[in-house]
Order: sequence, then C-alpha cells, then structure tokens
Amino acid sequence: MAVIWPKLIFIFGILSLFHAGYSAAQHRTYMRVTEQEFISLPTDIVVQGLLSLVLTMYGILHIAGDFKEIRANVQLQNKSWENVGNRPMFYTFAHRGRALSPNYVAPQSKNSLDGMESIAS
Amino acid sequence: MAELLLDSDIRIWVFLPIVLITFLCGIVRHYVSVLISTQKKVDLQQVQDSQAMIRSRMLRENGKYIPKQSFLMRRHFFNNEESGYLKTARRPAAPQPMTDPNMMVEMLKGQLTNVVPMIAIGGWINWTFSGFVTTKVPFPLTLRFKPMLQRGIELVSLDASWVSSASWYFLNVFGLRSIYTLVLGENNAADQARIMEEQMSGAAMNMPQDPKAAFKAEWEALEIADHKWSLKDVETDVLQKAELELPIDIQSYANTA
Amino acid sequence: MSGRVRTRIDRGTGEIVAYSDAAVRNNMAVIEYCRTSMAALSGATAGMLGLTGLYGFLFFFLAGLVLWVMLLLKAGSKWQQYFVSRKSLLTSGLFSGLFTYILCWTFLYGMVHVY
Amino acid sequence: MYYLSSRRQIEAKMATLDLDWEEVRDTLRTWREDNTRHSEEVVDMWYYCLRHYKHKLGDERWMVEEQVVIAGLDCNRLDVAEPCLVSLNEQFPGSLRIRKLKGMRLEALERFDEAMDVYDGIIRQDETNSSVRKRKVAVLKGQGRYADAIKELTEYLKKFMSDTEGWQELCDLYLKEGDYSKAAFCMEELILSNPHYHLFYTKYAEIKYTQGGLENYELARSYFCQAAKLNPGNLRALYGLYLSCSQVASSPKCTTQKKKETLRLEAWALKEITEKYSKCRDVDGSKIVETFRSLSVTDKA
Repeated sequence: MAVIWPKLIFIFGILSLFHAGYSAAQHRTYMRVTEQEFISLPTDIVVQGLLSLVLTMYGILHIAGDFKEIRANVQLQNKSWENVGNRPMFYTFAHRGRALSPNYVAPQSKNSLDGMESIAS
Repeated sequence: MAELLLDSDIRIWVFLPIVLITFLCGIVRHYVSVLISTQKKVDLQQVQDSQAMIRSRMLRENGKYIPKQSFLMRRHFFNNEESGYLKTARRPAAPQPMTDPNMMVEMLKGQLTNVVPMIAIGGWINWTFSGFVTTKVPFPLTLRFKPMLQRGIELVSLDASWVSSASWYFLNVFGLRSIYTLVLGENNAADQARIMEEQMSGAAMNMPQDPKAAFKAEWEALEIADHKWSLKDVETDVLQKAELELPIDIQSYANTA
Repeated sequence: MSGRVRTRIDRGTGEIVAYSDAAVRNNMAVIEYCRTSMAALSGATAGMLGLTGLYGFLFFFLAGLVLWVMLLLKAGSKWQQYFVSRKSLLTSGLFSGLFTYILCWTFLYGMVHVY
Repeated sequence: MYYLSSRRQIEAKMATLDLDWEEVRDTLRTWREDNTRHSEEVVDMWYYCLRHYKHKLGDERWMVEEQVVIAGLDCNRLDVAEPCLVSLNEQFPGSLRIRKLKGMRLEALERFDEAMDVYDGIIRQDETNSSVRKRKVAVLKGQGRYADAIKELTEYLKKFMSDTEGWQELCDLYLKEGDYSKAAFCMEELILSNPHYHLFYTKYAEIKYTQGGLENYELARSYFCQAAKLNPGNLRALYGLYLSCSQVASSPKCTTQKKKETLRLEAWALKEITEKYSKCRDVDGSKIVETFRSLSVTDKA
C-alpha cells in the first residue's frame, strides 16, 4: 500500500497534461476557423502544461526506485558475521533444530545392546 | 511561407499508426531476440581456465593485502617452471573466429533481429504512405535535409521542415529506442541462484578465444608483479591518527594499563 | 558477498574509497530511468506548448537542469553516499535523451499544432 | 496451536501477526539477497500469509517457493516444503535446479546415498553445475565425515578456483579439524577476493593468533589493526589487537623499541574499548579496566 501515492500523482499529471494538450488543440482549431493569426496559447493552458510536467516528474522520481549506498566500506561496516559467514549452498539439515518442529518423531530408544545382537548374529 | 493546412484524417490514419507500428515492432523484436538467444554451451575445462585466470588476476590486484610469504607461495603455484598452472596447461589450438561456425550464426542472428525488420517496415511504410506530407518538424531544417526527408514529394518550394511518413518512421525508430528500457523494465526481483550460477560459468563465456595466449600474458603479468605489503606500517598511522585526536591521553593510559 | 568492488582514490581525503559495483549500477539505472522519462515528458510538454526552433532546445536543457535539482533533492543532503560526483549527475546521459525529446516534441507538436 | 483449520482462524492469526503480504514479500526478498538464515520465520510467513496470495507474486513466486522449500527442510517442516516442491516440479518439469531440491529433500530425510545418486546424475548431465557439487560436500558434512568432505571440497575448488563460498566452507572445515595453517590459507584467499571486509581481516588475525609464535602474533596484530581501521566499530578487532599487543610485548625476543610502540598501541586499544563501553550508559568503564588487567598476559600490570 505504501507505494501507491506516487503512481496516483503520476497518473493525475499525465491526465492534466493530456487535458492541456486537448484544450490547446481546440484553441488552435478555433483560431484557424476564425482565420486569426496564431501567436501564442492562452496563459492558463501554458501554466497547466508546465505544472503537470513537474507533477509527473515528481511521481516518476518516486516510482523509479531509490538509491543504494555505494561506498563499500560503509556498507560492509554494518554487516555482521551472521550474514557474511552464512553459506546457503552448504546448509546441512541433520542438526538439533529438527527436534523443535511440530512433527518431530523421536527415534525409538534402541539401547546399545540390541545393536550388538544384530552384529553378532 | 503560407501555413499549410493538412487534412486532419492524416493524423488518425497515418500519424498515429506509424507510432504504434514502430512501438509494437520494437516490443516484438525484443521478445524474439530473447527467444532465439541460445545459451552458449561451456565445458568444464573452459570454466576451470577462466576461474584460474580470475584468481591470478585477483592475486595481482589484491596481492598487497596478504603477507609476502603467502603471495610468493601462490605465485609459485601459478608460475613455477615445471608444475605451474599457467605453464603446464596444454590446450587445443583455438579455432579462428571467422570460420568458427557458431560465431557466424551469432552474427546472422544479430542481423536478423535488428536491421532487417527496420528496413522492411520502412520500405512498406514508404510504399503505402507515400506522396504526401505527414507532419511538420517544429525546428527549422536546412535545405540539405530536403531530398532525404521529403522523398517522394517533388515540391521544390516546400519548406524543409515538412517531412514525409518514411522520415517520421525513422525518427520514431531512433526515438523509441530508449523508451523500451522504460516499458520493458528490469526485473526487480533478481534471481539470486541464477546470479551465483552465472558468476561461475558466466566468466567462461567471455573467455578469450585463444587460451594459450591468454595464459602467456597472465604468466608475464604475474612474473613482474612485486609485493609491497600494504599493512606494513598500519600500526604507526593508526597511532598517528590517534595522536592527532588526543595527544596527551595516550601517555597517561600507557602507564596505568 | 557484496559482489565486485571497484576501488578508487578519493581526491578529497586521498585514501582509497571502495565503491560496490552493484550499487553504482543500480543508481545509474535509476538515473537513466528518470532521465528518459524526463526527456519524453518534457518533449511532450514542449510539443503541446507549440515551442519551435531554439526555444524547444532551450526547454530541453532547462528540463535537464530541473531534473538535476530534483535528483539532488531525492538523494538528500549526504549525496556522496550515492554518487561519485555531482557534476557527472548533470552531464551523464544528457544527450541520450535528446532523440526521445525530439520524437515526443514532434509528436505532440504534430498532434496539436499541425492538424 | 499450529493446525488452525478454518480460513477465518488463519486470517485472525495473520491479523495478529499483522502480516501485510507486500511487506512479507519484500522481507523475503531482502533475506534472499543478503542470504541470511531465517528458516523458522520464512516457514511461518509462508504458511500464514503468502500461501494465500501466491497468484499475486507473479514470477517471483517460484523463487519464494524455492526459498520456502529450503527453509522447510531446514526446520524439518516437510508438510510445508513438499507441496511447494510439487508445484515447482509441475512448473519446471525436468529442470536441474528442481532435481537438486529433490536431492536436498532426500538429505533432510537422511537418505544420504540416494541424495548422492541424484547429485551424480545431475553432474553427469551438466558438468559445469557448481551448486550441485557443493551439495555433495554438504551431504558428506551432514554425515559427519569431515575428512571426505574436505577432500571433495578441495577437488571442487581445483576446478572452481575463485568460488569464495567454497573457500569459506573449506576454512571452517579446517578449523573443525584444527588445521590452522590451511585455514589461514583459505582466509587469505577470501581476503584476496574482497580486500575491504573487516570481518575477513578479523577472522584471519584470530587464526594467526591461535597459531602462536612471535611472528604470527605480529601478523595478527597488523591484521587486527587493519580491521579496526576499516571499521572503528569492530570491537572484536580491538579485543584481538589488545591481546596480540600484550603477547608481542611479553615475548622475550621483542626489541625494546618495538615493545614501546606495541605498548602504546595496546593503550590505544584499551582506551577505544573503554570509550565504547562508557558510551552505553549502564556499564561504567572502570570495571572493564580491571577485567583487562586480569586478562593481560604481561606481569607488569
């Protein structure tokens, strides 16, 4: 939900730009129909155009994603051994953490003797 | 120069379609090139060589951070006359790039996806929308542009800034090139495992064609790399920095500790 | 690991400052994204306003300047955290957006003022 | 408590954990990127939240499911891991990466030989696949056969010489075996690959310190010093610096001039440590000095 408002601003800016363009086209055809020489657009369309440009740019700035810290040693400073020394490719699963999971089945308690019998027989 | 009045139908049936055609063709071209780009197959030997090259380059670059003895030990491993990795590597002679079959296929594929469709569509647009002016370019153009931009319109008196549909198409092609990165966008969820995998075998892709020459160059570079241990006086300059901040304090601590 | 690290001597303090390659690339991509969209939008506005000739190109450089200021605001006060040099922020890729600008400029100009 | 059956209860549970699926997706992404090991939380977050929003994740869904499979295997929650593995298998039939996940599942079930066969099959098909070779090492490590694991890992590193993860694993395996000189060699490799990590310097210095001998103590002292310089907040490096200085100062072969400088360095380290401790309010610095006096090797204190 957090990243919605820049998109809204961006869309609003685009719409207002489109509206300004449309009214400029209307104004242009009106001038042409009444054969007046076209000098410049009425100021309100110009202002609306510029404003919508700034608005859309503000929206784009936030949509584009934010910057990352580039200085390596500052970035490395707050790294703990925890995530540097961690190696996902070498995870082993045979560790005591297994006992914590809800469906842990404790191995039946074989005493050392019957292990012996199977070897002896 | 009288203000030319263009039929507003041109806008809907010529002006806009050309923009759409160029844009969609770009998208299609992008996905086609992604589809047919084959993964370059790499064998274990090439990966091992490229990894060794990376390691020896690392040794040259960052050698100054490890003690002298271990630097010499590693250099010995790479450069020793009889058993050094760079010396004993026997690799097959490299095929010349020109006759190498998959190199040719690569170039052909590159041609196929980029230049050919552009020319074809340009020709088609020129053929269908020929003979009339499409739009006016807002900035004044010199007469030299006239024959190029107004191909098919034999009007001598026409100002050069009026352009034909073909030139509008080409303007679109160049202009839209950077918009594609915007639209297609980079996939933000980078696939970690794939990146790791590429780090391994990726380096082998851009391994130079002729490993023997690359090894020789690496061997020479390693021979002349001398070792200046960068940590030699790290203690003194840490103390100097500390001296600067609190000169008196260190002495008082020295005798209490 | 933080991937490839590129080291460069920092002119100010003289001691080696290491830049992590991935972060620099990410920042460049963000700037490129903003620059392209700025070129397209300012081209559209220029076309809509009906600027012709020199005014159009002036507007392009003005837009580039505004974008530079906005990027600095976005980076906040400690800009050296994100960029190697501020000047490179202004000039890098300024002309790559020119073509897009001309395209949108002509496009809107045609849409509004020619027909 | 885990088996809340009806959806409403799950929603309620989720509400209590106030998990908003976008935040969960971003946390999982950050955990994937800086590869930390949060298996328990990943399984909970998937089970209680993301499982119901699979369709919203788009392409990222498969990466999240892979992460959940590994996390599920890690904390023995096969009921969570297996459905994800099945859906991954349907989506990418015959992909080597999914076969590797199947091998890992066999490892979790402690059927090690079958896992080994799966991995050998993958390697036969794709020679340059480095992650599967690392899994073979993990299988041996899981069985506790450290000597074979070391042999297999050195074999792997002969082919993939610049794989920092491999060197790090080899370093830890040698430390388990107590073979300090080889472990130091591996740490040097890591320093070569990334000379700006203060953690590598600290660990290398610690290994040198444990090796002992005046020359190793001096080496340890320089590397602890470099680590402290790279990251002033690295308390472990400061402790190490203090100890290695006192070792160097106390050894008979140390010249008087070097002894004086080492003592000043030792004093500086002690000052830094007390300063850092005095910053956190409840611990006053003086007690630290006593512990250090008892700790320091030299008899002069």
